[in-house]
Amino acid sequence: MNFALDREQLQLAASVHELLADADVPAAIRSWSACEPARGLDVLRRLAKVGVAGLAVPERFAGPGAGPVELAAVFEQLGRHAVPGPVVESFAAVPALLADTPGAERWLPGMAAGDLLATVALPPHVPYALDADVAVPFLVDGDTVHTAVAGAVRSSVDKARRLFDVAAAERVGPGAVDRAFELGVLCCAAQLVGLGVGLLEQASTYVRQRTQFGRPVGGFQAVKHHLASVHVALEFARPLVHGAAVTMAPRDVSAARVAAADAAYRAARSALQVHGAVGFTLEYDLGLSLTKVRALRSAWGTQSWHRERVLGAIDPGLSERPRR
Amino acid sequence: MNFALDREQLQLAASVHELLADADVPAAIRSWSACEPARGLDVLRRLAKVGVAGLAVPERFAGPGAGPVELAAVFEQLGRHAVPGPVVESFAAVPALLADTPGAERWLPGMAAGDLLATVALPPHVPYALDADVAVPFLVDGDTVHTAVAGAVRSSVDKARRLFDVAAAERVGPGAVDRAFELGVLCCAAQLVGLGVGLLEQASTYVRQRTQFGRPVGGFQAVKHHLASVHVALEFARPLVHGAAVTMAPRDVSAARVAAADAAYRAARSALQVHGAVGFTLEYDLGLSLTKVRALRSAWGTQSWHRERVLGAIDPGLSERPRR
Amino acid sequence: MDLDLPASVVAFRDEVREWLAANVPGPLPPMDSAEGFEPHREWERRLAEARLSAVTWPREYGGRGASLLEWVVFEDEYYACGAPGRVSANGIALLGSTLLALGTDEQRQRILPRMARADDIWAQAWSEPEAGSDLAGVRSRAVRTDGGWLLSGQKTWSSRGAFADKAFGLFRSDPSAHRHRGLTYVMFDLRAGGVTVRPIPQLDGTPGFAELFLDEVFVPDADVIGEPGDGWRVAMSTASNERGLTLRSPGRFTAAADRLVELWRARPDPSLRDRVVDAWLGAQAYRLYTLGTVSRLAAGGRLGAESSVNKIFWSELDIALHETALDLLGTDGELESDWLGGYLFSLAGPVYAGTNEIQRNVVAERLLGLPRGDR
Amino acid sequence: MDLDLPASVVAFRDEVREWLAANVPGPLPPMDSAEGFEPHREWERRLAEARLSAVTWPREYGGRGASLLEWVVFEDEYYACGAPGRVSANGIALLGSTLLALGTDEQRQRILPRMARADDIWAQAWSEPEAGSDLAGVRSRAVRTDGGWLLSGQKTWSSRGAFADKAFGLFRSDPSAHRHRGLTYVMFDLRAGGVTVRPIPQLDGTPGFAELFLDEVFVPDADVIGEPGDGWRVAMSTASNERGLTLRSPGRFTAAADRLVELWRARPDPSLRDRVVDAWLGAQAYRLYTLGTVSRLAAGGRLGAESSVNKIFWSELDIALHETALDLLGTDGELESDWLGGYLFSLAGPVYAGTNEIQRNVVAERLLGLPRGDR
Repeated sequence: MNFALDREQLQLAASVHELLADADVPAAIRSWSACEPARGLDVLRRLAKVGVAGLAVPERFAGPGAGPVELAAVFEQLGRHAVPGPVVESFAAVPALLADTPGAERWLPGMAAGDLLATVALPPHVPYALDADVAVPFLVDGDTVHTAVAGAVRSSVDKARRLFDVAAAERVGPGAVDRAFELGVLCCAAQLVGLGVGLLEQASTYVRQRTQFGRPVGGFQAVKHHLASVHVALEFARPLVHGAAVTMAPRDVSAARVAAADAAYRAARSALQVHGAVGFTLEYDLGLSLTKVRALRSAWGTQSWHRERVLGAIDPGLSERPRR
Repeated sequence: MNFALDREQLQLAASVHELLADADVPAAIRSWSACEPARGLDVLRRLAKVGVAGLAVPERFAGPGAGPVELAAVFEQLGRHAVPGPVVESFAAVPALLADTPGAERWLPGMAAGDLLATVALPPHVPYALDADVAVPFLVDGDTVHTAVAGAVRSSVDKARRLFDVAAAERVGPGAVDRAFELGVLCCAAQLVGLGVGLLEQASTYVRQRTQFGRPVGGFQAVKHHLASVHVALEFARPLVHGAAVTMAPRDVSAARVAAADAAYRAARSALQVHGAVGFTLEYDLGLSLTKVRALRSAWGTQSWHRERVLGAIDPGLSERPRR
Repeated sequence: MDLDLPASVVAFRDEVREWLAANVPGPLPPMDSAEGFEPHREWERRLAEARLSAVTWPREYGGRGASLLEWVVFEDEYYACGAPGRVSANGIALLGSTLLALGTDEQRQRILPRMARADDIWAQAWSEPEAGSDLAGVRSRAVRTDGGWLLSGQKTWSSRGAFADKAFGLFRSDPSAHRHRGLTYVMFDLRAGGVTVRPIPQLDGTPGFAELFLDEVFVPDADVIGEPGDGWRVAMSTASNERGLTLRSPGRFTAAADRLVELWRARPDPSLRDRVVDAWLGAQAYRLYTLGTVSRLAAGGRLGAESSVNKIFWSELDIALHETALDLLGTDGELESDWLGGYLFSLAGPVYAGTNEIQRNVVAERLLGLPRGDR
Repeated sequence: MDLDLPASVVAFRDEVREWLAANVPGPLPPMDSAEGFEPHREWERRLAEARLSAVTWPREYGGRGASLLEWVVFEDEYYACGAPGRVSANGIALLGSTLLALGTDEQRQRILPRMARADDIWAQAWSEPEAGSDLAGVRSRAVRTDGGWLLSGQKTWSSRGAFADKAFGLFRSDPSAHRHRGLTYVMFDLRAGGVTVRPIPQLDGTPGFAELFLDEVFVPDADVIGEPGDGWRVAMSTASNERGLTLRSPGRFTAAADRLVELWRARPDPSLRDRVVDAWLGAQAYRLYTLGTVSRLAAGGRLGAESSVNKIFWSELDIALHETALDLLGTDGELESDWLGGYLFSLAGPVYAGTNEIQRNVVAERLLGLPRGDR
């Protein structure tokens, strides 16, 4: 039993964080939202150089072959910086989906190299394909994977999420649909924890500097207690994400997503409240994460569906002790 | 349209409050909990002298014939002081139940005079008869009222609530069961608002006096904000209680009960938290109200049942405008 | 105690309902957008033609002297039929009630009829970069000059500021006076020389607010409300009384709550039932609370810190209503919709018009008697 | 990263499970009652005979040198089978870990084995009427005398104080020193001359706490832990490290969560589903968080303000678990039951062991770097 990220995993996460902290991700998000994805694609290419592209692409396709724990560690950092683009899809879900599908060599090596992005719709929980204009779109129907053609685009509360209707084009073959879905949910959960962490960091920084009534806002007890509660929620969501990465049991994956989305949502609400009016403006960066939290709360399945799945899978008297 | 208590109603409420403030109700509650109801019965007899006994007993039985608005005004004060005994039953539910039942003259005049208390079980929502050892117990079965014999007593979280199993004894006749139930729920809701008000008063007084870190506890922003939130919740629960008293529509009665129970529960939790350890002790009065809130939260129907009843009775597009 | 509408109010309500049914336009572009502002102004003019743009004002200023109860009923009808948002609301509710209470006859006659007809649409100019919640920290100056004042400084979070015609706010006319003292309540033209307007786009993409930069903007004495130096009292005189009541009408919330119940019936999710019910009964509570306030005011009562209680409640209710709707929408909750727009707008509630933190301090100190503390 | 138990831990777990299945008594009277205290002491003795009363202590003191992971597993098994509450818990968790860290060999050998066997049951004596959350406000005095100290003053909220044998707490030995300075950590006998114990009955009817009145109670130098005047450091040294971990084991909450799910299955109420799920996954989160802490401590890490994060979480989780159960019980929720008893106990969580308000200040200041402010 060793329930902590190892040195390599911590280093991977740290390198992703450092790269993104230097990459002016907010500018990339704004461009992405304005249908100018070049800056965002550049960020994703730079991630490829530290081995993060097509993260779950198996080694036999020249990919990093990362497991769920590495994915969770990396996606927390992607969320912390609100990185735009089909990262869940291209780094995790599609690589898992196609890993054993004949013909996957058309795409997976390119995804691993950072030359190609992929996206996917898995109805009913993932009805649209994210960013299908910059990624190869796939559509899952039952157990079968198809390439897809993108249709109308829909606007999300998160302007950087461009959601496309897709229709099947060419049949690819059978895919690992369940694995792809679970990894997608897990990475969505990890992203949400990261978004919450990023929002809490922004809020903490802001209230240390902003003064009202002649004092830093962060000295007011109500502000302190709000942000402390956010910290507690995030600290207890993360272990569920890591635990789900270890077991990959659907129950645990759903539990992680429920807790992560609620903690991130709490972070968003509190961060907005302590910022006041500036938090609502497009020019301030806070909104970039805020709106993504609201969007991801119902991406990859609703909270209600995931809670139902948790409850249905609890085996009282056994479940609470993993690996007995 | 005049949605405010009139002068007489305000005076009635004030006189009840003044009487109870002078009556050492906490001592009466403690005795009642120890199966020594004499002090509590004395409080109830003193209430009879200001016209509050058998409040809903019709005038033809020499009762005050109070309507739902008067009941709501009085029961808020009874709750504020956590008065023990079968007051909902004896002042409101049983008078309404028997108002048109042949033979009611056996009981109603005595109840109106303050000489007799009554109690009632209305299964399934009111499965036990409260304080059947000091009151004439009735049991409702369908639309029929029976006198009852009390069996085993059950212990409530509120030690002053002594809950008796009852069995039918003698058939009395048909009763106004729906009216009795709605009035019971309404009075329970008003009591809960009053309990919340009383808890908030105790908490506000305490934090003005208690010092920690060299300052009154009430100066800490977290404490202020907790208690302010309680005040808001109570201020918006009361209009629902008064509105339900005006319409007596089941939907509105349930809405009042839901909001009142949640507001009172919030008051109880916050009052306990700002008191700290002293709030948990039997010798401190706070617990007398705290435990009654928890008990009344599921008396006269659960929150869940009442919410379902509200939802089932909403008529969108019309309902929000009373008396259109 | 009763909830019965008098016959005259029923007649008024029926007239309003009928007029709205015949006149409400289809959806307009967003109010705070270049393409949406003028259509909203046009709509205000149509309301004004029917004397429905400021129903509580006296007839001479374009209103119809409606009672507060009639105002509640008007708002019920207005929002129940899905009529457009009110681009003149800030002016009518805030400046209008201040002028009615403390303006001169000349000011009322000159300003109110134009406001009622939306010939002038007014923006508020309260906040400054260093005076948000702490309004007494105002630094913008009003310097005495011949026949009037020269305004300089920076205002921010000016609602409607991007497209409005005129604005009102507090300026420091006595630089030696401390905080609440030495402030003057001034109206000024946003097209005047020395005014620069910088729109501030919001999360929904529209510039619901603006920054205003003022450089020696001349205003004549006639555009000062009350005495110079007495601006704080002027601003606060209406803040806690009628404004506490009229800032958000119950009709907004009961209409949204009814739509929420409809949405629930189309997409029932048992785990969201309690939130649907609580939002609905919150709207009912708000309506009844308002009717109670209307009754007390009609009997000669006054509002004080109760307006803080009100503000906390409606702002949290508004968020709860919209959050619940988005969750009911499930996977489509993130897509653009009226619910989503309303949600983003609702998030500003706890920050706007005095943050809820400030309001809770007021409730604790003024209604519960807790010590002022260090906040 | 893995959650696999090593074979040795599995073997330990199986031994514990088997022993408990064979030895756990039926329900005992309440721990804090005249009739329940001694049966609980007897149960502690049986645990001690199996070296299960203080599993993490070294064997020489009655433990079995178990790792923290084994402690987690022991607690899982203990609470899953519904074994009695631990009347020795305060002594073992608080005083025991302090003695292991900072006591002398003589103290450890004299005190720990008797504590493990429940020959002595210990009460804590931290709080005073004017020193609750503000522990540095201690006024009770330790006055130097020949070979020891004379204790005088009043302690309150002494857990187990009504029936326990001995107690430990802080006393002001240097009246001229300010707040945290000049305090001394002392153990004393509750049967000694000059000690008066006044039980404080709680809402559940049992005296879970007592007031202790001390009038020149003699304690020898041997019963001071650490240096005189250094009591604050002694008390705090274990407060944030192991104590933050071991104050509440995950097993308590996972066992309660499982019972909650069983209750849900017997009385499903769709509107309470989310609360059931959230309570269950909160218990899972607490378990995993604890395993993460155990892993970090095993790798040489230390705990700091994280113990405040932990305290806030478990205390709120405990209430949520029991509130949800009472609501599931419907009309019977008010009747006496294990759930109701657990609920009343849980309410003390946010107040006990440093209020959650204090803990949130700590989190904000030490983990988020916010200014100290005036609290």
